[in-house]
Amino acid sequence: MSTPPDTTKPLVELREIRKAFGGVKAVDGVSVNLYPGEVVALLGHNGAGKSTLMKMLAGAYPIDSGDTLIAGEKVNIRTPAEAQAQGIETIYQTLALADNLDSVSNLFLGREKMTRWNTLDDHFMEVQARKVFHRLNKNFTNIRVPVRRLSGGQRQVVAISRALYFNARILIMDEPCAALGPEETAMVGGLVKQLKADGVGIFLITHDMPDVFSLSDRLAVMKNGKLVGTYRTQDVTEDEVLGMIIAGKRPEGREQAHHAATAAAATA
Amino acid sequence: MSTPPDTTKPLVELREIRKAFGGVKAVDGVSVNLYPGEVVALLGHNGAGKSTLMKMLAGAYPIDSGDTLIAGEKVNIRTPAEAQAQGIETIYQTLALADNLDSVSNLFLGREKMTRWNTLDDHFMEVQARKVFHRLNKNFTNIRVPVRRLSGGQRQVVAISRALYFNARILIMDEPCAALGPEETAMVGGLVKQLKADGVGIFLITHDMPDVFSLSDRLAVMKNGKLVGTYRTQDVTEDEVLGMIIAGKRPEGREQAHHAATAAAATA
Amino acid sequence: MSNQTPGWWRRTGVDLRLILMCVLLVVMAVAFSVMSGGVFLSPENLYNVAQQTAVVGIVSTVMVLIIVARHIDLSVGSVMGFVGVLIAYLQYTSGWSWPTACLAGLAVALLVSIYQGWLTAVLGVPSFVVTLGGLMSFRGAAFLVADGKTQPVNDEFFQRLGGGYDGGIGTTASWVIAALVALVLFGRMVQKRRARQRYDMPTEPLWLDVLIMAVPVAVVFGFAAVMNNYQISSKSEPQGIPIPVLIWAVVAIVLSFIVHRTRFGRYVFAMGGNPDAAALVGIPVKRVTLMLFALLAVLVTIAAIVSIARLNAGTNSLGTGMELYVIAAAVIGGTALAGGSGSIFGSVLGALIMQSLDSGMLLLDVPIGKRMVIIGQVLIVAVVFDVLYRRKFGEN
Amino acid sequence: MSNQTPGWWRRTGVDLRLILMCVLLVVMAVAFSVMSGGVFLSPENLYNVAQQTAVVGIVSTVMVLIIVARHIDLSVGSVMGFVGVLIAYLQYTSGWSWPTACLAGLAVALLVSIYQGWLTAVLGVPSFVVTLGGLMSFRGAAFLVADGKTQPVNDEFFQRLGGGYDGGIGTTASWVIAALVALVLFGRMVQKRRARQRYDMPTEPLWLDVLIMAVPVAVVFGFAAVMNNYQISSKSEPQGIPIPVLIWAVVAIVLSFIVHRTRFGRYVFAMGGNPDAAALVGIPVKRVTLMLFALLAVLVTIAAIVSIARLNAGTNSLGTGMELYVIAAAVIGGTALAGGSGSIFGSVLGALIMQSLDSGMLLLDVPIGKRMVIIGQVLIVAVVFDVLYRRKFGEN
Amino acid sequence: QTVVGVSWSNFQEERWKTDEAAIKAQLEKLGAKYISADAGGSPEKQLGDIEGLMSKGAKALIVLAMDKDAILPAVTKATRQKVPVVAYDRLIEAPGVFYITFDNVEVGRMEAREVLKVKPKGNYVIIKGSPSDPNADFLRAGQQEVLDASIKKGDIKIVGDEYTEGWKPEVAQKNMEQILTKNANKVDAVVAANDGTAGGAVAALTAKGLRGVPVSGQDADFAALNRIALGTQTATIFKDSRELGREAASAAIALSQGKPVEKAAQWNSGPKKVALSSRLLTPVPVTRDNLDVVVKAGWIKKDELCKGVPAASAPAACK
Ligand SMILES: Nc1ncnc2c1ncn2[C@@H]1O[C@H](COP(=O)(O)OP(=O)(O)OP(=O)(O)O)[C@@H](O)[C@H]1O
Ligand SMILES: Nc1ncnc2c1ncn2[C@@H]1O[C@H](COP(=O)(O)OP(=O)(O)OP(=O)(O)O)[C@@H](O)[C@H]1O
Ligand SMILES: O[C@@H]1[C@@H](O)[C@H](O)OC[C@H]1O
Ligand SMILES: [Mg+2]
Ligand SMILES: [Mg+2]
Repeated sequence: MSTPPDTTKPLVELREIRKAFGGVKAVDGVSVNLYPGEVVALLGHNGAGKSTLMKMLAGAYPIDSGDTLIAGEKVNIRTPAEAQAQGIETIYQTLALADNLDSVSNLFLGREKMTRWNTLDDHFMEVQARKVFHRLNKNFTNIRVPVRRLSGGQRQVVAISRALYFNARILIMDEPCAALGPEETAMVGGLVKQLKADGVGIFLITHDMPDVFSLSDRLAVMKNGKLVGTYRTQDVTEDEVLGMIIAGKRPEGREQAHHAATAAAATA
Repeated sequence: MSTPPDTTKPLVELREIRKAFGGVKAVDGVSVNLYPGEVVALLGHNGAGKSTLMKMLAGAYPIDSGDTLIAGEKVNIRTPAEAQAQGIETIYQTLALADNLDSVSNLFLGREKMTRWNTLDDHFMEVQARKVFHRLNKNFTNIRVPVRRLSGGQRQVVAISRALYFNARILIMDEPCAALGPEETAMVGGLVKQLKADGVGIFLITHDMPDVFSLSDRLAVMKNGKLVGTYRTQDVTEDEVLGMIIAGKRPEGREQAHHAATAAAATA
Repeated sequence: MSNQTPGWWRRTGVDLRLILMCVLLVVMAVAFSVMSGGVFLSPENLYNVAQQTAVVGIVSTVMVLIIVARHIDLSVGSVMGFVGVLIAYLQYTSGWSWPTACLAGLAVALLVSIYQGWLTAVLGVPSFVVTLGGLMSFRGAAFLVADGKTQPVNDEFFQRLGGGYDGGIGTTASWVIAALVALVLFGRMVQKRRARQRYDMPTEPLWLDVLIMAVPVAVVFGFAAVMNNYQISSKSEPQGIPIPVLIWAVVAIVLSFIVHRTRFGRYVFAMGGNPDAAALVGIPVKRVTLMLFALLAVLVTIAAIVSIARLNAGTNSLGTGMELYVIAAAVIGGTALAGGSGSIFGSVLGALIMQSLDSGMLLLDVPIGKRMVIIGQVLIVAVVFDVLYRRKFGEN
Repeated sequence: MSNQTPGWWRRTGVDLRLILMCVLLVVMAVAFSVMSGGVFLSPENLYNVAQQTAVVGIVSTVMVLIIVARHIDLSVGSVMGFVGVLIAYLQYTSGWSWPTACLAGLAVALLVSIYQGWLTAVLGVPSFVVTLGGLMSFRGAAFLVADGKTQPVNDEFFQRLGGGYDGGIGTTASWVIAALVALVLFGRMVQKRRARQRYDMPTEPLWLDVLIMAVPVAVVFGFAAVMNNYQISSKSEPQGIPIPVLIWAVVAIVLSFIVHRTRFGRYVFAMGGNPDAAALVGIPVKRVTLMLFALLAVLVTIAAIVSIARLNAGTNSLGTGMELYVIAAAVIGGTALAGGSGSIFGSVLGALIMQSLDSGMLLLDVPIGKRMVIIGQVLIVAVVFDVLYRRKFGEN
Repeated sequence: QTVVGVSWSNFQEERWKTDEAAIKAQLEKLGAKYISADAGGSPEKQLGDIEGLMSKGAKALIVLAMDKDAILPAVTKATRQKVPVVAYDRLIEAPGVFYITFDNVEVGRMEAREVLKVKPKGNYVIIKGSPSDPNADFLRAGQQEVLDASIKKGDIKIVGDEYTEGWKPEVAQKNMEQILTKNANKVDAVVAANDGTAGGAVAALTAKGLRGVPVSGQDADFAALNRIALGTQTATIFKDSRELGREAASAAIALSQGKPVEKAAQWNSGPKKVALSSRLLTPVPVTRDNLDVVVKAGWIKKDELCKGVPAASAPAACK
């Protein structure tokens, strides 16, 4: 995190990605990329295919066709574990928590810290977890209770912490604030900005326009599984964005931006 | 619906309502009321107790203590069916759909139309359902498919239609737009306005400030199960509302409004 | 109610999976017939198989609903044994008339079932546990009734309910019933077309509706013909449809009606699909569950009656292990253990498939060990097929 | 792993429900003892009860994990029968040495289990169905191995594994083992306190930690003392701890260790809590499921060995109906059928409660019919208690 | 007071209730105490039962073994503790055991003999017992001994030979139906393993209107005796379990006091040729002609035996 990230080479390139469920073309030839230190907002109506596209990048669904490049190299991500190995962390729309386990276990789930006798190092994990959760919510102390008993917001904190703790290069956030109150939402906004500064690339799915405009560098709009277009956030207005989402209408006279905001600025 | 509603008498009065789960005081002495043709926004952080309060009104949870008055009469609502009998319809945060049944069955679930031989009148219900769904979404035609296979937005349409079809006097909407895209959200906004005009009283739970200010007449803020205050929406600013939600701080110099917007204006 | 059918099949309201199962049954029957030199498809054997299946079949129909509602009942075999011995005991040892004895049996079955239903619906103890306890307890109770002694059942009329020597309804009645079924199906078709037209909904082409109606009518007439062809050599008239099969058919039709045309049926499916939602929309979940268990009691009593009438005796081992066959029949018939989907007609097919397999292998002299191995694996294969089918046609 | 305990109990890591179950067990034992004139608590009877419980207990430990992972295995009884007869057959009829025969049995058990696990984990057929088929099939297979003939087992060393005449480990070894257990518990306590201090976490007061440690140590020493007090009249030395019980204890400890201290254990719980989430966070769900079924195979083989060693014979009826007792023990021990919660130690208590009840009633001459009725109802009562407990302490 | 422990295999067959009553009565008469356990058909459980009986202070054991091999550990344990064991009804081949029985192989022979008397030629069906009960095979072996010659001669053809899962009558019925169908109802005689399975076979025959086909069983179940009176079953083998019970109880007491058993004889024709002290009671085949045996023996009351038997066709015993 200390070396400044190379912001000129895309971190993720998704090329012509396709995915069908039975007859439904959920994702239909979408290409989009992401640079280090950049936030790309992924927008679209319900069922547009946003979650599906991201789940493919996260290894949760197999890709029907198309290529994934990470830091310029072609990769084949078949499982969530492989995605994590590539530095991709995901906050799922459904949170993906094991309800019967406590917050500490959930934080480390799938990546437990082991002692030298290859047993679970529960003490280490508890101490670490306290630190991480504290960052997002000072009042969150009952971390040894099954997450089933936590409030919606606390659960979301756990899910977000999962993605943060393991030093992601690439972060996928699928409506991370859907269940959050204004305070927590602001906290997440702050976090996104901090991660950006650390050079993490972020895909952010959201239905919230203020979030889009305050957090994202670029935005990509999907409709019925197809990509409508990708623009620099500062180049478009809210109405134009809504037009893309609802009608699939590209704003006139706006240039699409397939480069990171900064890169685009450099070439401009 | 044709006779103009009496907007001077409260439709719902909740008095000192309390509810605890184990040790957690989820709702702790909350009083709030609702007038015909009025939208009251119910706000608060995650876990503030909004859904719990409304679930008690809807008959989903028993009340620990406190009184419920509907149109001035004390009632004891013990089951969802009893709430429906009082003209209370609810759109639950979780939608509450039977995933394996189709949209038509879900629309009428619990209130099936029967033929004169006391069997299900499927044809009648199908025809009616088409009309209702059409009102919210013109493209929604596959109404004979299990709702499990519908997109999030379509599912929400079914849930909203359930509440509309049976001519509610009182409508509870628990984050009805959480999963909706901008187009669908706008549609729901339009509906709320129309129902208001028809004299329906609406409790609207939402985290979305623009919705609060564009749709509600009054707003009630909860924090940790307690009521912070109830104000006319036009009397407060967004920052003041956020202050109440986050810090539980009552805005200075603002008068609380326990009457409907119109009533308050009349007495002013 | 199980809307898993792709493409145009769905429009016609025909479940492709059930069609495929029918095909499987026919293929099996033909194969056994060839291997047994035609014996399998002889009227006599078909008569056997039909009535051997009836007891399991009767209980399976309601087990479908139990499973659809996300419950299970492991105690059906024990309860049937208990009630069966009781009814036989009241007739033989206490000298009651058979109708009174049956009513008493029904009352006891209702008590048992409502006790179990109450534990499940009201206290919220998982039905698996409740009925596992019941499986043990009521087997003990079956022993206690007559202290383990076999109770013969001698009333001749009662014995007919078991489908024995005088247990067929005769040729004329068989034809009449077949004709009635045809009439009802035809009436239903006409009524459905009219209703759709009245509401301006599209109707299927007439030929298709007629075809869909013609197949079951043909099957019913075929069945009646075959049963009317089976004559016990010492009797002057052929048997006709055996009474247990008739009872089973009536049960299946009534339950299908309940599923498709009544609130109760719809609520059972809704509860299975999403129990929380069912409660929130105002379905009286507890009451419906209790009613479901009461319905189960009625059918278990009917099965017990048929069973002891068939055996001419109530024995304390009656129904031992039956729960497995009943559940297997429901599951082979496409009922998902996760709840929310299943079909009565499927359970009929499932029961027939299992019994045909067993009876067919008996005809071929397959020894018991191998027979058990094969039946177990066929159950698995049937469900593998079901799982792959669902996956292919877009279920998660 | 089952964090249902209220108040300060939770802090100490002690599950109140299990404590209450221990109390239940003690109360039962005392009551039976009084009613039987002291026989129930005699060393001889305790020796018997302990070793009679071992077979069901061994399989129950792993059944807990199977149920926690949202599966079920109805075939354990049949598979145990199949493997048991096979091991006996290989020794008796084929003349293999007992270790080779056991290894062959294990290999077959693994094949069976992985076949069933594969159908469940990879094809996605519900385990209920897969193992229902297995219940039928492998009972048939058990018959086929030796054509239904009982296979005696004569090796004297092998027979000791069953806990018979020479099946105790003797007094010295019993004391040594008890001491070892005490040492390990003490070491664990010290290590835990150190670790918590190292990480600046609050530790419990020393007296509390010592108390929590002292109770199991006392139980172990007490058990050793009692077993060392039981002497078969024709022998010169007392029995000491019976080998099957020792095996069971080792199995329970290993499984507890797996649950609490390994990835595998945590993944099993995670999968049971939310299978989708488990897959999304990168847990290799299929692999873990297969490993779980392999573990089951190992324990079923051990149970089969103990069982035939105890019987000195493999019979094709071995293990008939055992699945019910195994599942019941797990469920009485607090394992929720909905998956995601359960405890190994609970299954130990559950198995002991059921067996004590059975043995106790036997001592009191309760006739079979009543005994079955009572056992079934006690199972239900135990779970009613569990349900009410969970409801009271804030589970939905 | 001597305590005698009795271990039952299972109570599913109705005869064991009678056996139990007899043992109990005799023990009472001799001033001893009766304690018992029932293994519910499981050899595993029976081991535990016997252990339980010993810890309850049994000074002698009467064991109805579920499985003659699987019972050995318990028997060894008992004999080592100097607790005498009486093998009740079913053989337990271990040194020191006292064997009292109606020989199961002999019962099988009788079942076959009675049918053979009535139908010396023709198509025979054998309905065997439970595949997991070793007695099923002993019975079958006895039957084979008797029928073998006729089979070799070609007089008899076995056209069906099925096990009956769990001795369940309804399974026997289904199996019989299929055998009948397979053979186009050309079945001339049925040898069934016991009265329960015979009941199933009779129900199947009746349903096909096949009256007069000889059927034999064993145990003298009340239901079966009634069938014999009615004419639907040919024979049952009456093993007067009251006598067996009485004798077993006396033997147990004698042994526990170290006295010899009356009328004991040496016997060593078990499969392992172990020499045992034994008492073999003679089973009595019961047919329509000697039904009065069971009434005279006080086994069944006349009105129970003759329930529903029309006077016209009543056998002598019902007149
Ligand atoms: N597992 C699945 N099986 C079948 N169809 C699916 C599955 N997952 C998604 N779909 C379908 O794929 C399409 C895209 O769904 P997706 O969840 O990607 O939408 P989304 O853009 O994330 O919508 P939302 O804003 O509601 O989250 C929808 O039509 C949906 O019904
Ligand atoms: N069934 C329940 N059992 C136990 N505790 C519950 C239950 N339902 C809610 N709670 C607790 O009650 C409190 C209020 O919950 P509620 O769902 O009413 O909050 P909310 O205001 O609707 O929050 P959100 O904005 O996240 O929907 C929370 O602390 C929650 O954990
Ligand atoms: O008497 C029979 C007995 O010998 C056998 O073992 O079990 C069944 C009984 O009918
Ligand atoms: Mg999505
Ligand atoms: Mg809420």
